[in-house]
Amino acid sequence: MQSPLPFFPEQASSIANNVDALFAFVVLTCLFFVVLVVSLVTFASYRYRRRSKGEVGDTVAGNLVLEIGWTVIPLLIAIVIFAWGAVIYVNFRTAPKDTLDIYVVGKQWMWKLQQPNGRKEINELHVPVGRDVRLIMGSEDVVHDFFVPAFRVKMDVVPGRYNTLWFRPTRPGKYRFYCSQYCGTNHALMGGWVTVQDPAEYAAWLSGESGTTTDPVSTGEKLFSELACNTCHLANGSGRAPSLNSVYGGKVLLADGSTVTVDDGYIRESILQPNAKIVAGYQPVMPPFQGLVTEEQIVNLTAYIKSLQSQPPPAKGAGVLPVTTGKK
Amino acid sequence: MDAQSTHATGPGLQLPEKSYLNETTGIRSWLLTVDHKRIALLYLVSVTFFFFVGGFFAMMIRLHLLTPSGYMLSPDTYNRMFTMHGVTMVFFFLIPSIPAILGNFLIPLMVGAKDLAFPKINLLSWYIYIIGGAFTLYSMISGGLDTGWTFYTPFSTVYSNSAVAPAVIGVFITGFSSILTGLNFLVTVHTMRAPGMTWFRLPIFVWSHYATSIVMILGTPVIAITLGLAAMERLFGLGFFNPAMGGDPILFQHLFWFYSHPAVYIMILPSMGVISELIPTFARKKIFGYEFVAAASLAIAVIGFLVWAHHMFLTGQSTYAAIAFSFLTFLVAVPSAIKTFAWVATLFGGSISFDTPMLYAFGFLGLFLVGGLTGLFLGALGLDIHIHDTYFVVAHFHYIMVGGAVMGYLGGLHFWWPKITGRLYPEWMARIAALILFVGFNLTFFPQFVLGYLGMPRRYHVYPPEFQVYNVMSTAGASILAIGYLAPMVYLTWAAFYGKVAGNNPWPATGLEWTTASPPPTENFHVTPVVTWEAYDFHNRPELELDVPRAPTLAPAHGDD
Amino acid sequence: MHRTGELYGQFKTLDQQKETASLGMWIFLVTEVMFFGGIMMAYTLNRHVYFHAFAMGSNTLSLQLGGFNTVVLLASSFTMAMAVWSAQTGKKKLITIFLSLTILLGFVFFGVKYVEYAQKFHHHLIPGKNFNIFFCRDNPSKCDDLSAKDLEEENKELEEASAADPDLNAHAQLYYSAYFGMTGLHALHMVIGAGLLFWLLRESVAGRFTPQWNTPVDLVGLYWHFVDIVWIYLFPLLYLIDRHKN
Amino acid sequence: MSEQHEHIVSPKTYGVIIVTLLCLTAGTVGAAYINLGRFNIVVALAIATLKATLVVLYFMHAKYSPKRTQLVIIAGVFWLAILLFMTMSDYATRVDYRGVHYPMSQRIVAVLSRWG
Repeated sequence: MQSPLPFFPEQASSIANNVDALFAFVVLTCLFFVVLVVSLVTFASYRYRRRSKGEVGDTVAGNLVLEIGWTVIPLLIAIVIFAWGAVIYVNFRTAPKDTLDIYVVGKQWMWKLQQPNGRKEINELHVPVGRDVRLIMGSEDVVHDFFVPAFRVKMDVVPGRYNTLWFRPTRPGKYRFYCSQYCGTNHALMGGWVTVQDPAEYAAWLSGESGTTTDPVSTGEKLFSELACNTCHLANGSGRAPSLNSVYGGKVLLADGSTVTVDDGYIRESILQPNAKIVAGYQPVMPPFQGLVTEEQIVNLTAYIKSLQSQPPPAKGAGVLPVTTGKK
Repeated sequence: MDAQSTHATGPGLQLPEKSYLNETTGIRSWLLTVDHKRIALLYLVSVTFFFFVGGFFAMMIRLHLLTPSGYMLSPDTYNRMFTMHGVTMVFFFLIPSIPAILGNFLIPLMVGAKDLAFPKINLLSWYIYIIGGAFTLYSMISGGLDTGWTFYTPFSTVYSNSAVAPAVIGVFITGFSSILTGLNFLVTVHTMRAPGMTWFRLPIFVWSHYATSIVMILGTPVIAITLGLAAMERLFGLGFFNPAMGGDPILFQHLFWFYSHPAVYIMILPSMGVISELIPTFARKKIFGYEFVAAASLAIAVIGFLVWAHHMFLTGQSTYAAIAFSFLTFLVAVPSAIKTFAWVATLFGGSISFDTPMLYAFGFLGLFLVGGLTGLFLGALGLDIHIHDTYFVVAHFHYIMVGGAVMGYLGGLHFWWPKITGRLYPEWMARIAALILFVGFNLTFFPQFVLGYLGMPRRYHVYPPEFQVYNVMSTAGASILAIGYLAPMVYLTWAAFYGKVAGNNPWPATGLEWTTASPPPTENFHVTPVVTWEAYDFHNRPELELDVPRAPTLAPAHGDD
Repeated sequence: MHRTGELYGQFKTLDQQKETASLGMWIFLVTEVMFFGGIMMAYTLNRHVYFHAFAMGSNTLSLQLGGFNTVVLLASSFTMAMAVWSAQTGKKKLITIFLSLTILLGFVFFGVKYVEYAQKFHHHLIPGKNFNIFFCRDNPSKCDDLSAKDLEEENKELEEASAADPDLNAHAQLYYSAYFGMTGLHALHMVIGAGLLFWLLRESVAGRFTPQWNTPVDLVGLYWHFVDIVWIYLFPLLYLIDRHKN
Repeated sequence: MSEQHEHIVSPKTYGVIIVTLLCLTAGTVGAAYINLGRFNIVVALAIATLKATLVVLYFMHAKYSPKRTQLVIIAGVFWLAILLFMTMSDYATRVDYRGVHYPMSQRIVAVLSRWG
């Protein structure tokens, strides 16, 4: 597919043509000036080479017309390039209406992407051809940057705010995407593939099962981090939410003073309606996941939380009663 | 020194008995000197040291990138290499190189003063530089630095596991060295000029250092406080740049580039100044449009302060701000164009010789042209979307900073070496080295333009295999480049002791510095000079013994005066 | 460079030397402007974004102490200007007197600043792990230096501010970062200035300054006035963000 | 150079200036207690600038200094303005700048719970 000496990246988005056209224009402009200056210098070097030891140049010290000329002409050319570039940029920054919105989260050193129907991908992005796609991007840690050379688009992913990036893929295929803002050790590995598919193919892919059949515990573990549960439910109890180590089967103290046994039902309720029963010492900060997770995912998450029974309980963290002895 | 002077006696030329080099001796006389010429040499030694430290890191980077999967260094080591390469080269080589060495040595000579306005502050600036350098070196050996030379937050302040604090403090300290140098230059140019040395008789070298100093004194304090805040954030958890504490990483970028973009002009303006000396000297002709070239320097310094956010077009910056910053960026292109055309026009009607400094000047012209023009790509908003943070950027700024600034630096070093040491370097060796440099440079960095447009992001320790061909080319070029840099270091050092005695004005050139002895006496001029000639005037200077005039080829519109 | 009397070797005349020194000082002060400018920028942005937290933080400062310090610093600027005048007109005794007064006022400023800093320390308002804008509300007994009325008022403001900004504590911490950053940097400059003033005092007691040669007094004066100007801006920016009641 | 005579400002002038400065300080505190909405900050900065100008012109003798000293002062103020205004021009014109940062963990959850 690639020639041994590639010179131009593939064009696979609606903006790529525009960018390349401007690129060609600027290349030609620059070539013109390079050729001009190099030939002038070469000519002068030959024509005005020193012929005798005591020779001295002429007395010309300036020319106003020339000065004005090489002030105004470069200025005009610069304004043309500026204006052309600005038009492309404004178009690039202004997403059209009715886009396919995909959420993107960058973290050291992976991309987590989520389709509108909730289907998640890691370092992979599937998009339908011909559809306006908008990426809504946030970062969990440092500044990243989402860059698809074939689409000629890139945008920084900055912690603390959203940035958006839109494109319309024009050709089915697989294209690389990169992180192009330096983000630490494995910055260079933080990339993946954008797969552009026919709309029908995309729809099929979207509704299909993930295809990977793994056991519920590891699926749940993956979900636990993909849903960012792990950002609050830290294992050592220092997070904004209680540690889940050894909680299953035990009892926890609630904010209203009552206790509740941690079983499948309570876990399910806590995922879907977290504010119903708040563990003592914690704030009601968890968002309800009602409608956001499938039953299967709840099963997987519960399986994972069960598996944490074998983990040591945290030293600190409010609300966790001593593990009841009868549990064994 | 005296023992060696028997080695080298040019035809009838003798080194002056007493010069700034031998008036006092002993290590103390150097370390406590307030003579601007000796301080320049102190800077020369220390800056060269940092250049080779940075060069070593560069070699490691290029060798590592020979293969796509990068077997040589671990990712963390690679990240440290490019970071320390950048930090060393930018803060400890490029920024002090021409101003602190050539500027320090030459500005008092060129304006006809006995010294800079504040000699003790000048020495202080060198010590500050050394202390800052020591902190940064300490960071390199105690865990290294892996933040990129841009120190972007929150990576540098929260996430990096490397020795960020000492490096940041080192750069912070070094900033004050730069501020003091700039302050000294500004005041010297204002109040220390010799009788008859009017503003419009100053060499362009002085004008461009004046412009550089403006950038140094107005920009450097901002990076100092910014890095100070970043260090506080890393050490004590101050939160201005940390989003987890409500701070804003983009604010850091604004403050950082407010200095670091103009800092590019700290690197290139002095180099332009050197070229503006070399071309008239070796074309034996007044620089074309003196006032325009001088004004262009100031324009670059001022407009250069209004463009910094073009490094941030893709951070989510406001579209309006991006358009404004892009437009201002294109305005900077104009004074650069004025200068380039002025240099070319100076050649016409001249009497051109091809001594080594002139070869460097030609090299500068070519490389600066490419570097400057590729800036148009990056300044154009639409193109920046694609090439931002790719190897295109890397190639572009190396063309400016290495192709432009270092070519100017080496050209200047060759040009003034006879003045600094009193001795000539071996001409043919120097010409070959200049040629090697030019070829090696282009082979190293031109392929990176292509890589960048193909989409290879910068700061990657591994890369897709389709990019390998260009990376191999680049590494091959870098090996040639390394020879090109080692050679001058060797023969210039040799020439300082054993070269042919140069005499006061070997080229000959018109500046005031060439009217005194080589090497100059400690007080620069035995008698305060009185300037009666315009800059670069070869015609009314009988003592230069130039007597074969060339007939004018362009109609003199506001020519001879 | 050799020095003949008060004239350094690189200069030709005392006038040239004085002019050079004065220009150098002014340029240095401009770099100082930019130095403070960076942290001023951080302040500006965060005040723009977190106005409620900044107003809240500002209202925990003591306007009496801040206002008093402003007056002290202005007065010290006046005495400094008078010291320069005394030097220019050759009144050697007066130089010493006015320099001593300036130093004294500087130390009054430090004293007040110390009281302010110490209070913030006791109230857990130093940015860091223990920062807690609600400390006095939660532990009124440990804030007995605040009157019951003040405390009540502050609690009311805290309530309103946390309604407007759910993450008040973090953002108030940013205010305090700005407060300590700016006033700390200013105080550092004051310390350097005080050191310079002591040196001037020694020289003036030795009778070194004459109408012909008083450059050091002049230059330190410029520096001291600059530090005063910084405070002229810091006072409204830090103490007077949102003082009105309605 | 040598004909430039040092201008000596009289203690009387200094007296007038310090009294004015003290009055302005009282004024700025007073103004802060009046609700002027967005103009509180404008008034505060205007008074501070007036005070600073008086200090620069009289205490620091800028009124009697050579032109180039005045140029240096103006350059300093101008560059500070560049820093503040051009940086704020970005923030002030952002369409999507919400002005409230959430702690990161909350924000990520917010991202993930947007779709539904």
